[in-house]
Amino acid sequence: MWTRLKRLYHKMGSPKWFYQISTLCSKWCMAVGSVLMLTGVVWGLAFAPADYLQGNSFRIIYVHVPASLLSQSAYIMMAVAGLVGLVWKMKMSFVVAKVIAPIGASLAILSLLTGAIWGKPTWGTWWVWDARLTSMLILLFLYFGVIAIYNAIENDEMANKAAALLAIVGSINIPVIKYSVEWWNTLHQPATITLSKKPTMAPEMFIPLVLTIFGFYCWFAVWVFARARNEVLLKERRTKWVRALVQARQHKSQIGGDA
Amino acid sequence: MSRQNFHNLDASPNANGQLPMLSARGLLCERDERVLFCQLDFDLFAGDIVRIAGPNGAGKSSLMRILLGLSAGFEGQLFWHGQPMAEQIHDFRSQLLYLGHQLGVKGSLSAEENLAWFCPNARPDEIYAALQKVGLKGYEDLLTHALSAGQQRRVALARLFLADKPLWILDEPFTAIDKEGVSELEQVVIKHAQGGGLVILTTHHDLRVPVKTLMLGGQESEMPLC
Amino acid sequence: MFFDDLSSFLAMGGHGQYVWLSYGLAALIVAINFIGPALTRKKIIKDIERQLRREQT
Amino acid sequence: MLIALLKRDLLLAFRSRGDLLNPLMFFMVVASLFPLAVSPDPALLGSIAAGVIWVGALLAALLSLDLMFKGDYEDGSLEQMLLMPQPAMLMVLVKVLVHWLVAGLPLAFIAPLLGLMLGLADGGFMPLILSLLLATPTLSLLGAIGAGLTVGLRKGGMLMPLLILPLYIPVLIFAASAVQAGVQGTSYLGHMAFLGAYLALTLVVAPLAAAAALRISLAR
Repeated sequence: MWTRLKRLYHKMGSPKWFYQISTLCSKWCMAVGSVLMLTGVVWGLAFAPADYLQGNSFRIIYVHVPASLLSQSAYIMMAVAGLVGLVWKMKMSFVVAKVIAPIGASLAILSLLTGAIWGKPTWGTWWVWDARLTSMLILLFLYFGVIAIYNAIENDEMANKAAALLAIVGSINIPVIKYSVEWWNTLHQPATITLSKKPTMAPEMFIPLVLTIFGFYCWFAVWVFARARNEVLLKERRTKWVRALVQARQHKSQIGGDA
Repeated sequence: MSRQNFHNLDASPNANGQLPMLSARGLLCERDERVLFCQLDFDLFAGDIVRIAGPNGAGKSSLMRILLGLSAGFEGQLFWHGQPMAEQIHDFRSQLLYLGHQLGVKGSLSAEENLAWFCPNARPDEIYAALQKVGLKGYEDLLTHALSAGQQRRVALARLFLADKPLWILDEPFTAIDKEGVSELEQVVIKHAQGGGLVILTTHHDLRVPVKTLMLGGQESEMPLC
Repeated sequence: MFFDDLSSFLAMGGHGQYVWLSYGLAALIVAINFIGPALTRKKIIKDIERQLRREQT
Repeated sequence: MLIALLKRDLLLAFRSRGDLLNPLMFFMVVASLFPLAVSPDPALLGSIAAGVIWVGALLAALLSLDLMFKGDYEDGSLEQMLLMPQPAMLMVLVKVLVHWLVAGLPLAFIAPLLGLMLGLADGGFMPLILSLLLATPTLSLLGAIGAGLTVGLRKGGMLMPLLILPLYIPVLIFAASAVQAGVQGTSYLGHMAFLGAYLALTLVVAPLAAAAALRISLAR
């Protein structure tokens, strides 16, 4: 049992194995995610009933909520990947942490933008210092910090470790930040105009949301795999297997050109 | 994979029947995707004076930082008194005196104050005696940025007389020291080794001291006794 | 289908601009995340190919 | 050993008294920019005084963080400290203590003066001083992580606010609203309890993280 685990661990640390397995995984994630997204979005946009308070603008929920959820859990994933890298010295783990940062930041931006757009018809203004928007903004700042540290440190190994440490410290702080922002918001909000949904969403509104959330997660995996594979190729560009891979591609494309 | 598997050290004792103080097995160091050295094995015994030599860029300071435990980018194992270094790190550090390329001497403190924090257990009269030995008598109360480069280095060198640590790791200790000072320092190093200490150093000076050389930068590393 | 016809679907009961703007932005960011790595990958492979050719000659 | 380090750092701080005044002067200048930028109207100033003073304190503390490890890094003493048998986190704690004594604590003493200048209501002074006393150590502790991560970097000064300011937000929220609560005459005990709890959390996490950060920064 222990030796098998150990072998799996070594395999997971091997870039070649990661490259091969991630190619396969990402195909599956792409297929499943696309089906989920397509059904979820079409259902949410065209078939779900309008909200009795917000009308049709509530349909933004099907992109806003998945983006928010995902960008938050992506930060935790980044911190966990960094922790694994720091403690068990697993190089692939650092690669995963590194590629999550820009994706998570892009999702946080999407969440902020869609939140602002949703706010316009709901609150009558583009931006309010609502607890959720504010803590998402701070999360975006946390992502900026991690990205900045990758950019600032030239030595790869040092940058990976420093960013992992920062991500871990940040993720410890996330609950504190969230709590304080929520508390601050309830203190300062003069009139409570929150986006409180009805306690129970109608299933025909709720199911497409679940579909898009899972769809986003699948696509997120595809993005992580794609970027991580790029990192692997770049890092291993002098090894035999990468060269063989590139040559095989070259060969295939030449044959394809002849035919 | 840079995961360390801890083996037990299989080293043979030297002629005096001692076990090695500091050993390395299969050290590999990479910098910017260039292998500086690999499969580096050595056993260093109490009483040795070891000079790490090699051309520029051969990894002399990298090796030193690895030995000190300040560098993480290496593979292989280090052993302190036959035990894996990771388990002995406290013992190793409490027996280590390191003089770096940068001295750690604060310009806005006097020579005496600088030494007082390096060696907190030393009494003031011991500090004065050590400063006298490195030829800084009368400079004890002067702020060190008023001293010359050589004198500042002597302040750092005074630590050799104060702390009773068996392992000395000295990075270019003779820089900016005059001829007389160099030969005095050589005597100090010899005396320390004879007293059962281990000295590891890098230098561009030709030492008039019996040293072992740890050659880096060749295809294989060799350790002839000069 | 919740909507009666295409025009009411596009209008979204007056909230069309907000909904479609949100979905447009989402599509944009999704597209960036898909296309960005693909372009990088192409560039990396081209670089490796060039390196290989340089070594062959 | 740690006491020797503490003595040395305090002596060093005392020898460069000029540097000590910089954060304080910065604090005063920033706070006096607000009446010029917003309005000299005492009622308006009084209502934003708590926030202005706390933002100023945050920035002043941030400004001085860069120096926490920089000097020791440049002359090699930091290497020596990491090679000592004592755990590096204790060394970090000493450094944080010194930073707080020379850069955080003075802010608490000068803040009432700024409160007067900005027309802070009488009830706000006590919570202002208390919150500064209780929360500036947190600023130094969290800052040590950022200072440790950026110590070897040339562009470190610009990077640090980006890394550390988001972590300062809970402090800012609770400290500023404690002052606000004092102005309104309500109890600010809960705010202080939160600040104390956050201090306890950072006291556990930050020295560990900062020591790890220093090891990363020095492993070139």
